[in-house]
Amino acid sequence: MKISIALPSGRLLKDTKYFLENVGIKVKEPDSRELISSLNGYTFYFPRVFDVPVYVENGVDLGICGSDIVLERKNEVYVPVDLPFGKCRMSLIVPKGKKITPEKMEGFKIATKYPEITQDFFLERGVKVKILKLNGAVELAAKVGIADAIVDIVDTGNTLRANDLEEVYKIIDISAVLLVNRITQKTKFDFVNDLITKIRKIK
Amino acid sequence: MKISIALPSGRLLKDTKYFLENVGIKVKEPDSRELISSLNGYTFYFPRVFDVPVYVENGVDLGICGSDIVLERKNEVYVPVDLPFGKCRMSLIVPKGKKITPEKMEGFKIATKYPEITQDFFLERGVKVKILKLNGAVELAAKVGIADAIVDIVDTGNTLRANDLEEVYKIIDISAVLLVNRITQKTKFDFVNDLITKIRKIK
Amino acid sequence: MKISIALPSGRLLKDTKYFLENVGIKVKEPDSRELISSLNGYTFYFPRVFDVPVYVENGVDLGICGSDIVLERKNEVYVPVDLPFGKCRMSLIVPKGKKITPEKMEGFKIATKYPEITQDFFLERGVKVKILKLNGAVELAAKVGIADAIVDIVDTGNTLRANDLEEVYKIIDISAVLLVNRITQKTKFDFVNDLITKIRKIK
Amino acid sequence: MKISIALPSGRLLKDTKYFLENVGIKVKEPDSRELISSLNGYTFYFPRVFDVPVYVENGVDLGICGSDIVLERKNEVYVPVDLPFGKCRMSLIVPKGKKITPEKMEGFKIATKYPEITQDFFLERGVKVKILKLNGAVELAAKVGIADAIVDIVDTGNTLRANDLEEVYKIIDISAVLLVNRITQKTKFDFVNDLITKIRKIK
Amino acid sequence: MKKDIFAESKTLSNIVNKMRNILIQNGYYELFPPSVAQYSENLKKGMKFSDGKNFYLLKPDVTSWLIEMDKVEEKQKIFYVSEVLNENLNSTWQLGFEILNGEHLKAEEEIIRLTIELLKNLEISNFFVDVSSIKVWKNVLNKVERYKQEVLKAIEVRNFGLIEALEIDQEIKNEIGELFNFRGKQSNINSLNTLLKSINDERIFIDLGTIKYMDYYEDIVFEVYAPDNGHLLGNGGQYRINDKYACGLAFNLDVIKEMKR
Amino acid sequence: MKKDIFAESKTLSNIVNKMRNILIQNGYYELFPPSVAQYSENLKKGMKFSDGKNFYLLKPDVTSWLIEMDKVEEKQKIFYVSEVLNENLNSTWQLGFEILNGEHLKAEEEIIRLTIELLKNLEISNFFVDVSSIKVWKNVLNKVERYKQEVLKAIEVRNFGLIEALEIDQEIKNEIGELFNFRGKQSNINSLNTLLKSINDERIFIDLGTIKYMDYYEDIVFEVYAPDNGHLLGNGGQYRINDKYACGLAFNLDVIKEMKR
Amino acid sequence: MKKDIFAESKTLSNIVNKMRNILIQNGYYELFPPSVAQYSENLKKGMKFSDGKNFYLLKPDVTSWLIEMDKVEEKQKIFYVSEVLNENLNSTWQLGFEILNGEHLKAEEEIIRLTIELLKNLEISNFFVDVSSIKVWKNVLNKVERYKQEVLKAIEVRNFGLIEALEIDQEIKNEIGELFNFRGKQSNINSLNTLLKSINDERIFIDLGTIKYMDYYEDIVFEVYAPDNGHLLGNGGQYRINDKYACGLAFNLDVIKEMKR
Amino acid sequence: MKKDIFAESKTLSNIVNKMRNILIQNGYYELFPPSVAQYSENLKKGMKFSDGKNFYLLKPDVTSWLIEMDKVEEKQKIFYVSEVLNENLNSTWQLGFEILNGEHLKAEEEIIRLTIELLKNLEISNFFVDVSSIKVWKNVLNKVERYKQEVLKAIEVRNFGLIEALEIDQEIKNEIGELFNFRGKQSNINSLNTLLKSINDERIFIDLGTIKYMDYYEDIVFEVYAPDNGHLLGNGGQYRINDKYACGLAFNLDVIKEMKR
Repeated sequence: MKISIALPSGRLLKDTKYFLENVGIKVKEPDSRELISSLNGYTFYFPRVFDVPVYVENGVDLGICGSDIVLERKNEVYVPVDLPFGKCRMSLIVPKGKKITPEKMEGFKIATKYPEITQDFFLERGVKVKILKLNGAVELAAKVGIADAIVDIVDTGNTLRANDLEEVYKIIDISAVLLVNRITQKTKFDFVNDLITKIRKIK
Repeated sequence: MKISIALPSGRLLKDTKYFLENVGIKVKEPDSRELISSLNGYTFYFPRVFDVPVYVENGVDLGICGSDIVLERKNEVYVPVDLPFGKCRMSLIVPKGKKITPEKMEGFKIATKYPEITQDFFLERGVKVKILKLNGAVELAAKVGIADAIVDIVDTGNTLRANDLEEVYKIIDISAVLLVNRITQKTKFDFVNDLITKIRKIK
Repeated sequence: MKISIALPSGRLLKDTKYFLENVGIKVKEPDSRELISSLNGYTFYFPRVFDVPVYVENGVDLGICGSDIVLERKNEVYVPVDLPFGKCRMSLIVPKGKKITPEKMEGFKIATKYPEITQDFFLERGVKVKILKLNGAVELAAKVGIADAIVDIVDTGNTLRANDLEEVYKIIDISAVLLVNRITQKTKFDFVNDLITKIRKIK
Repeated sequence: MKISIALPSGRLLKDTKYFLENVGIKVKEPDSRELISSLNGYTFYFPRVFDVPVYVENGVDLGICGSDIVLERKNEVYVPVDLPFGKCRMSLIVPKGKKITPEKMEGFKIATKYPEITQDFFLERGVKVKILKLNGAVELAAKVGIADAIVDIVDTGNTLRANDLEEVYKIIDISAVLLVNRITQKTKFDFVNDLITKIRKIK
Repeated sequence: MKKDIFAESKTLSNIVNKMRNILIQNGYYELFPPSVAQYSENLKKGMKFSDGKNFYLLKPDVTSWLIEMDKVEEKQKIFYVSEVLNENLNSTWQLGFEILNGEHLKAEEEIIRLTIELLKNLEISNFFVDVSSIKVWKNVLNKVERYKQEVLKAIEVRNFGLIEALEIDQEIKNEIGELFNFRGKQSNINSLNTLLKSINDERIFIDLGTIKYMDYYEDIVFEVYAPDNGHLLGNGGQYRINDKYACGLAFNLDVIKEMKR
Repeated sequence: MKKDIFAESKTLSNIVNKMRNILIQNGYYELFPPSVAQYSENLKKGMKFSDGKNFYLLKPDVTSWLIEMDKVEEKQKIFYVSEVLNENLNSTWQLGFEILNGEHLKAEEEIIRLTIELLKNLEISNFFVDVSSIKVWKNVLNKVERYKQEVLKAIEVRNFGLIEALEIDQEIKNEIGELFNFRGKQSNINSLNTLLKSINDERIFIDLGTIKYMDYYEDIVFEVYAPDNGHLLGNGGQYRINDKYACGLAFNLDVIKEMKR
Repeated sequence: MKKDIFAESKTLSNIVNKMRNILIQNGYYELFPPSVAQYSENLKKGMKFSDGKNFYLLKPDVTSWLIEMDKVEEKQKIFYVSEVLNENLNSTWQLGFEILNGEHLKAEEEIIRLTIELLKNLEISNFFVDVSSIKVWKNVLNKVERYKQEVLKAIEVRNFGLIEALEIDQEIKNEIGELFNFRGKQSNINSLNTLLKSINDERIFIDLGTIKYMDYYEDIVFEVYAPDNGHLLGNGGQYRINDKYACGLAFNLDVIKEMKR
Repeated sequence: MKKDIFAESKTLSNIVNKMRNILIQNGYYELFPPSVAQYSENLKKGMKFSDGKNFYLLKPDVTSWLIEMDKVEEKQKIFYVSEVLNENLNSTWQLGFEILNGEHLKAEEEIIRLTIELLKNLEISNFFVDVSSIKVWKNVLNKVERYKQEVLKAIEVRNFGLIEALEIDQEIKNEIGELFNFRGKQSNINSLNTLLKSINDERIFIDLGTIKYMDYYEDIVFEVYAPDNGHLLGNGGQYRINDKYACGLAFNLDVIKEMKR
């Protein structure tokens, strides 16, 4: 039985590799500019972390990425288990000294990598905001002043401090998660269930 | 008079710096993890290249990025002049040996960082495709087989060859461009016009 | 205090006059081709019976007509009391020997003076029929065969028998009714209430 | 070959009978309360004049009624020839002394038996009016004052004078017309064409 | 669709302007309701539409929209000039004014006084204001839960015969009969009596049975009408918004325009 | 919008034609669902629209529409070929077949047998059918009424951790855990065992935890899938229509077309 | 909205099935037109709707949609069973069949022969087919460009008096008069004569003046009707798609169903 | 959808009220544009919708709607406060004022003077007004009819390179280049010079190349902007309505509100 896994390039990769080894899957990093590698019957893909759920929805057996991405992209995949790393939170953030509740943000420009989550957050409160969809470095938008507030991941809080920003509201807690393709769950039922059991034991 | 400029982090940055020096603007790279720097009355921002037009639309005076991004994001900015670097093309690409005209791609999955351009391209031809919006490493999607074709930037063609892909159709030529904020064009009219004149001379 | 009353020309007029005299309102029929007359401070109008509710809604104080017309035209008027004449029923009618439940009439053509009531009747049953709006002599439509069924008033049943028709379903009972303009009810409150009390005693 | 004809009860019947005799069709009036009669292979139906086009659309071979009714009801029938009687006009009418152009009637209440024609007339002029659909005696509505103006047939003008009304605008000329069922025109082609030829000669 | 919209507009502008001045002088500020609201069963009137994903209402009744918005904290005195569409694209224009988070009876009194002042300012004096109490009706309806729809129908057409035909206590029938037939200056409902006394204008009546039942009203409701016009000049009443006491009235500007013609 | 629609259509026509022949041979007749249905919350999928007066759905899921129609008396064996739209105007084509007023387990058996025959006829053999029981899940959900939404969410993403975090009896958690993890040929659910035995095809499995929960299904549900395609070939189950026992399955024609490419 | 849709469906299914078998035997394959098309003035019928951004038509006339699609290369013989909506949400079902990129007169002949065969197969024999030529009308219309609308109106209601009242050459009036009045087996239009001769069925007539003018038809058009039903059984004609010669006919299934009742 | 709409409304009410007073003092009266207009290609912005029968626009741009109405006879000075929707249901509020059937240059002067007065009254002084002439652009475009779309595109993004790449006379290229690059107090366009001289405010500039091309404008157009806000405060220009000379300007109330925050 062959298993394909989409791994998160970037911040989460190191923890992911370490964790997978603990459950018996040795990850091989690809050569130079390759984005694919194989070892022991496993094929590893290294897409952008934001794209991991797309790979799993469209046929890759397993994937690992942050729960923020799963919430944002809303792909049809199973998310059977949280992983014990990648813990952080998604928050609404403003420049220091400009604290204001979300309810009062009518008409504000909000910069974020997470337009769906941000939209839902403000829609629930009946507050119309203008969302600026950015691809990264969101803290810069608040600092430069092209946005009145940002919605982004907060880990240690160092980035916030370095950019003179402060949290207004924690939207949700975030963690790395395991993704499983819906058909894989059926066709490789025992393997998937064993893996989840192992993961749950480690946690 | 203060001038703010959004510069493209990544691939284009080196050429951009070199080019701006030629027109008299010396760029200072920011310290360590900062995304802002200042020199000689210029403030430089270093957002993701995909976000440059957003910065310029929302108040930053000038920006530099690829014309692919301008086409994709459709922001309200002036694009007064192409720059003599960052030349490449956007193409429709398939796995080697699977050449097929776009008209026959009804029902295909197309992976791309450029969903708007891709959508428009196929809409014009009346062909319904399913677009997978990816954030990067698009060639991987074609190689893995989660997409039937991709729409992406082609520069030297090395990436294509390395991934056993081939171009089917050139959608448009791409180049780095200068962006100008609409209000800046009015309030800093002479500066902007001088700059454009200088640029046009170099070309 | 002046009172205007819209009386039903046609079938109901004789009973209406007799009845109003009993409650103390002597009706004067208009001269030759006039449609208006006056007596003892009352002004009488003689529109088509189908138009009585329109007159009362738009400013005439009182009106008398059949409840079928009130149901069909849905005007905003008060209908405070049924009158003890003009009793009959509205029914769904088919040519003799072609009895069939309304539920099986999908696709049928139904001729009627009452398209609204007919529409509502069949909509409630989820049955799509084609309604032919006629202005009168509806039994002819069934006899000629341009309609599969008709919805009409049945009084003695003589017309049905004479035309070889039979009732399939009684839709509703009908009676003459008193109509009161909404503003009249306020501005001539005592007069209206006295009149209704008198009418209710006779019944 | 049998021919069925829907004749207009009321005002037009006498002229219609006289005219049909001239083209060789002797009309027999029905017994007492019947609405059907037969003579020489012709079957005559006597519906309300407003319903004649409905009968012809739904299968009766021929019909005669005023062109006002054809315009109002918009049935799918052939109207091959005007008849040399029933001449009158449809007009917009107001109480004497209140002449005003249709363009200034924004917000007016217009009473009429012809809501479709009235609607179209005012829509073309971009004037929003409230239409009161009446079944007859429309001049009464203007006289009573429940409507600001009326749209109705004007023949000699006697009714207008008797009710202190005056024409503001002639909407269209009216005449009796012959109606032919669309399928009859095919299946009884020679008979229909002969009849029309005869009629056109008399005119 | 070419037409002369200017004569009509000038009349309307003139009316609205006079009313607006009075309202601003009285401490009301203007609210601009949006054209489009997410559909909800609580919203009255409006034209339905959809963008494929959601259902919306165009230009619903403003009070019902305010109640749906639901975030009143402090006292607000607002007014609005707004088109109201119905499902056939017919439109009317209304000018409404509302006190949100007001005081019992004080709010009603202010709304009625202002109504009188606004009409006076438009030189309309031949009008009446009827006041009624929804609550007394609700109390009766609660006693005949089973026949609620029938009783509401009977109220709508003012037909006491429909009520007599129901299998309910004669006592309740009598009670309903009295509500139907009460019109005067003094009732057995204290709040209404107090209201009439404090306003003290001969054009105000208590009329328990001729008032339209709108489900967002809680207790006191009123209708403004003129004997020489078949339609209401305006109507309003007291309701709850975010559980705060509120009261307002909306004028039908088309009817007022017609009266000034 | 110019394009070559003929090549695509020929493929689809060919697939549908083969399936239709089999269905007609088996006594099924074709139903032609209308494009537009009055809106109801019970209808699944479809694109919303309005004519100003009413809300409608374009091309909703056919089974939910059948249930809404609700007038089955005699046994009916029907099939349909219909476009299904979603709210973004994306469309898929489905071929569904249903037994209305059928018999317990007989209906399910016939639907699955026919599924196998239809795919065989299309020369698709590399597929599986998973069967499950909604009823066992409903029984569990009834025990945790308070956390129903949370449990449903957990089922949807197959995340047992979400269930462990809930304050419910460990016994119930265990029960849910077993449901999640059961996949095989023989369960403790008699009806499923009987079904597998009577059909006796190695490609059928009992899989209690990987089946989508659709609220109109009553008990037995099934999903058809192929290992070399990430999307379902079809799915279906048993439901009630007008309180009569019914069962059906709908193929996703786009996925089948893709497999034949 | 509960109703018994099954009896109706069975009748329709039976009719469609018989027709489909014949069509497939004759080399036609089935096309499944989408429910929703981007709005275009060239599309006939259909119900208008919008998602806020674009205008669309639901279920427009299929032939007009095919012409809009415009990408025929090779010869195609297709048929479709499709609902057609009008702007009041009234629907009819039509079964159409078309030869795309066919040959002059061969296509027409095949379409009419197939029409006769399809109706025979449904045991409908009491019908007629009228053929006419749009081209001869177009030629006349070109001579009276100024009065085109009036002449079209006169044709629509078959009123020659309207034409006589126009200020045009008496010669042209005579020409129009002849067109109006021609019905028979042999005309001075060669193509029609040839067509009748080659099909040789007594139920076909040349009738130049009673055929509806549809603007996408180019030359030969036909209407199928029965003396005992006031509505057309079907109609069709020859048109151009992507500049290729095409011809087709659509049956009105509701009328056929009524005839079988 | 619960939210605090009152704080926002008070700000807006305050701004509108101040502006309205000035406008009424200057002889302008208020127009209340309807929410719904029959669709026309001439109408700008607005959200598309349909009731099945017709296409409509919700809240289109008011000036384009006025032009479509087209029945101006006498001189009218009007203003309006209106929501403008776009196709994504995003809304902005605008306050516009227009002189219809005015005089050449007098109308423009009055509009600009009033613009300055209105902003002053709102205590906004850090703004500029750019004026330009559409006519000079139209003259150029007429000379390059073949490349009109390309030149318009080049103007839109202010890219002279696109123009240089076209196969047109060098002279015309030069002319366009000059238009692009002209900004100052004195041009070779007399009407603009006159306008600047008569208003005599240092915040007005002639800027031929940075003004948005809107197709209903005829000659002089203007844009109001502030250096510390990236969006226009307002824009306007001169157009024809019913062939009468008209001129107006619309403020973007959302931007003004933002500046007052």
